[in-house]
Amino acid sequence: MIIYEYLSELFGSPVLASVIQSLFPLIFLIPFALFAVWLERKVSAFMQDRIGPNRVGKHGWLQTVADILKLIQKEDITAANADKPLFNIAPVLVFAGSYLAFAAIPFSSAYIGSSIDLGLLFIVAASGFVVAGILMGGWASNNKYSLLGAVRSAAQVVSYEIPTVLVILSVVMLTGSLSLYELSEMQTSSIHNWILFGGNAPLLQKILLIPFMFIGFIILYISSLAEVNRTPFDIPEAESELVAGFHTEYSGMKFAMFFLAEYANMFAVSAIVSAIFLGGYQSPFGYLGNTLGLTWLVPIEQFLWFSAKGLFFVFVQMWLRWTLPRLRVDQLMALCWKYLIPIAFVNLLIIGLIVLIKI
Amino acid sequence: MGLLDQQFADDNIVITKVDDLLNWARLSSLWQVGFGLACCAIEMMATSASHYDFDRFGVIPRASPRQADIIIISGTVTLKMATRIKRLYEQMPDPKYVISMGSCSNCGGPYWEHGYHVLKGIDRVIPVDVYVPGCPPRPEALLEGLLKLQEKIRNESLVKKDVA
Amino acid sequence: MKSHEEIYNLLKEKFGDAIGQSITNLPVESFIEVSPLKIHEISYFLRDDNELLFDNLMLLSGLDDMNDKKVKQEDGSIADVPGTLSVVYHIESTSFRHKIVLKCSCPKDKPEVESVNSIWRSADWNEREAYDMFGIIFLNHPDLRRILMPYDWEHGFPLRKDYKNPEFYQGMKVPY
Amino acid sequence: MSDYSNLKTEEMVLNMGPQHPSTHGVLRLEIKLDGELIVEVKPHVGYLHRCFEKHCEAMTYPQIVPYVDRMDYLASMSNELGYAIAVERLMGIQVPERVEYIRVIMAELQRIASHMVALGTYGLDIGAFTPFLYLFADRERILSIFEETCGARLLYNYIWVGGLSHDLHPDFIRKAKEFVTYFRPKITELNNLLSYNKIFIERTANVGILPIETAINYGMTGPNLRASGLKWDLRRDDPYSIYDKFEFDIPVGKGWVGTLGDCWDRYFVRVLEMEQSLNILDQALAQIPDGDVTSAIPKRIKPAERQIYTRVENPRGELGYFIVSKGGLQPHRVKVRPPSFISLGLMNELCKGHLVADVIAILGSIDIVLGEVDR
Repeated sequence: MIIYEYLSELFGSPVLASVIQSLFPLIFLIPFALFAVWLERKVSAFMQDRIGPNRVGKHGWLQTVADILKLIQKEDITAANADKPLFNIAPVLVFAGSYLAFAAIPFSSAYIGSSIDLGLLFIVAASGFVVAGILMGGWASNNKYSLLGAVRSAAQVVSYEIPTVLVILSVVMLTGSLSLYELSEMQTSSIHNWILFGGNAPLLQKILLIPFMFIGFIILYISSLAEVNRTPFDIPEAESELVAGFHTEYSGMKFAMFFLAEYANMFAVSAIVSAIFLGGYQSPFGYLGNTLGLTWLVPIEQFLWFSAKGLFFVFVQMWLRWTLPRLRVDQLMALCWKYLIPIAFVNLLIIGLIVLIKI
Repeated sequence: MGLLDQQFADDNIVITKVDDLLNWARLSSLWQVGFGLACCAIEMMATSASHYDFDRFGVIPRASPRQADIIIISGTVTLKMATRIKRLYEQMPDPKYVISMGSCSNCGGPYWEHGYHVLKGIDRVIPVDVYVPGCPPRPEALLEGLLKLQEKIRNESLVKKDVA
Repeated sequence: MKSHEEIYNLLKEKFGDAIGQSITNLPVESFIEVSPLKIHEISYFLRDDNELLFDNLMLLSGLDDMNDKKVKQEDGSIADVPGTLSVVYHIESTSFRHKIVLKCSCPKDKPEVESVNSIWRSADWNEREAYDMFGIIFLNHPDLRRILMPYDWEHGFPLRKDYKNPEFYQGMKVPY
Repeated sequence: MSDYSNLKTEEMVLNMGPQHPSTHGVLRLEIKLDGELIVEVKPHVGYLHRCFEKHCEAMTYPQIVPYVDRMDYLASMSNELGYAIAVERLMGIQVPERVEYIRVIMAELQRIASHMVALGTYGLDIGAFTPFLYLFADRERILSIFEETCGARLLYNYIWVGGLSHDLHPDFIRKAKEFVTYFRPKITELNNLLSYNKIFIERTANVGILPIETAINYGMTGPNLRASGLKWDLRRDDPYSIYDKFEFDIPVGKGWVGTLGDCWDRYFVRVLEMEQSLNILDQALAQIPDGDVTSAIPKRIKPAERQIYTRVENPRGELGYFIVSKGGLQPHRVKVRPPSFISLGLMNELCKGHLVADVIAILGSIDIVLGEVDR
């Protein structure tokens, strides 16, 4: 927020300010994706009694840099029978989709790409973009594995959006706002104000709300795993069945785009989960900047808190990936339609009732 | 070979530096086609498993040849399989490398004489960068093969060499 | 549990001429010679007879007997008499624990044996392999194709003793 | 309600392999799909046909042993054991007791090692990466024990006709005992990590059910047959070597979490078999006598004209050798009964009506080694 105002004052044009501001997440995202890929390999290595990459840089921290540099050099293959325009658009679309979500994510009180009132709805809609990209890529590859992966992915993401939206709805009933910025601002000052613990509702209501908020949180986290195609829901790219799923035919930089988008997405959903339930960028303990009287420090602290929360959930995603087997496609659907959606519905009703009672 | 390889006529300091960087990227991130043929494949799996950990060198198995840089021919190549391997190799994007692992894929191994259905050496079908001897080679031998390949990549250049 | 002789007598009684000799002079393994065009009927009996219940075909193997002969004819020229190809069946009963070995031979120039695929399904691939390696035709087999060699292999049946390896296959040199 | 039955749909043919991450080698499966439902699975084999049987006809009896190794490369010791027993019976050779003990120890260690790969790759097929690496790390221990004695990690050429190539390494007994005590708790760890995992059970229970009649008719053997409920183990039912001296159980499938003979049963029978192998190892390592291991190796192996079929319990099932001798130094014909080859013939029967993902689960559960299927 502050950054936007500062920029528009500096350039004297809100358009230019918007453009520059929109590049900010990219500055965060690309190093993050590089770091996350490296982290994934290191985490998996330590979970599996291995060492992981350690030949390039200390502890192999340059590994992903080398990977990306190599992928840039690779030949860009487009299969002869592929639908070329679609094939080329798909990775861009997927990356754009996951980048779009970052527009509404509040990184700190000083910075949010676009503090629209419908932030949450916008993110849900933007994730639909990714599906379009995946479906396009899968179809255009003219490869059966890609097609199966894409169709699976579309079915999966569309289904799991329902419990996500239901949980979001229950939170919105409590807070009365769809804006992620407002949501975060509401959870200020201390840990008991997190929506996970009932937000800033009155005490009795809060105690009643906590168990249902936990249910909502778990449902949201499970569906967020499914939306980014991570284990145990990674069936669209299930390596042991579908080779590499929808990106089987992609090579070089286009594949790297999918790769980056996957990790960007991982962070996006983690950020949303933490923004909705865990106070977003708010610190659970108060700020060092406030105690020291350095107000400029607060937004930076907030940003660090936000990244830490996001990274924690990214780590949990990796942890799950290297521990659990994967579900089958019908079981995945059954889990969504038979368990998550009914539970989310009931949860929504109960939370609605509790909010309505106003004890 | 890559797009730029051997496209420059003369050598200079910029090119050499770029060379070094690109070669470093190539050799540190050799993704392998997750593909095993025979007995050697088990040793290849053992190499990627915890004890020997191929991942240290940045080698990870990719299921799709489109995303791989290196194919390890790990085992006996039969006539029926040879055409498929050739196709697999052609599906990989440049720059791509081949390690022939084990006697069988080097020269037919113990099947060289009476193997009516065994291809006597994968180099009759695709070009090979590094041969790793052994039946099957120990994981250490495969690692050594990989290091040799890295050495080879390190000496690649964007400069066109004079053949004269 | 029935012994080899008992089973042989039972079969001889039931099928008469279709059952050849019982070769027992070999010190290790005895076998019964049967007619290749009656093997289906015999197998059916072996599997479903209440006293035999041979439900498991352990192994079906092709065999080149290597008994080609050169016969001097009356006018002095030497003619080749083609030898036989055999199929050997190792059968056992999981309930009675008895085993039997059957062998049927067919001439190399008309190598036809009845398929037992409908009796023991494990014969399916074994018969395809015997066809692939020896060129033994299994009558009534639903899907008699090559199995190990490439489908377009045109250079004969490799396990026959007179097999000659081709120089090239699809442009690839075959010999070392 | 509208009727969709006359809606025109098209079957899709999905080609899996020969290069595919979970075909366990160079197997090609031609899968006819209706949506994601399987109509037919046609396995195409032969991509690793290395002409084993032709080589046998050109080699002398002792020369065949290394080729036998390379057939089922995950269970070389068991292969050698089977071959050695076949030729010994053909010749009528009695081997010293120490040799028998060492052979049993080697074969059981090999069985554990082989099952480790089978279980690990099965976890990999279902999507669990980590158990695979844990099991491979433990397998390294067995391999290093083998290596110390035989000099090779994978293909040993250790069990010869009439004896062994040489005696055990002095440290062997101690290390093998250490391994047995080390590995017992690891099985529990594996169970907690993978076997009883809810998702793993969901994926494998009630999938690929194999009724016992079908199993026998298709010639299934080994763990696959036992998982369907038949107590049939050649170590008991057609004893060879000195297995009648040891106390051990034969685990059979009970339909623990689903139907009898489903994928989970086949998986879990292997887990239980590892425990039983440890029991056998315990006893064998305690009782092993002293003696010479090379004394019974014949100078020249030249059996008279005769034929024999012998079979042993390989980790994957009944491994049979049918050897025909015409009295020469080389066998006239060696035909192998590879357990995986026979099991693979059942794929179509098992897969019909399941989903694509189940093909992988089923294929992994019958545990094939392509080197043995194609030979």
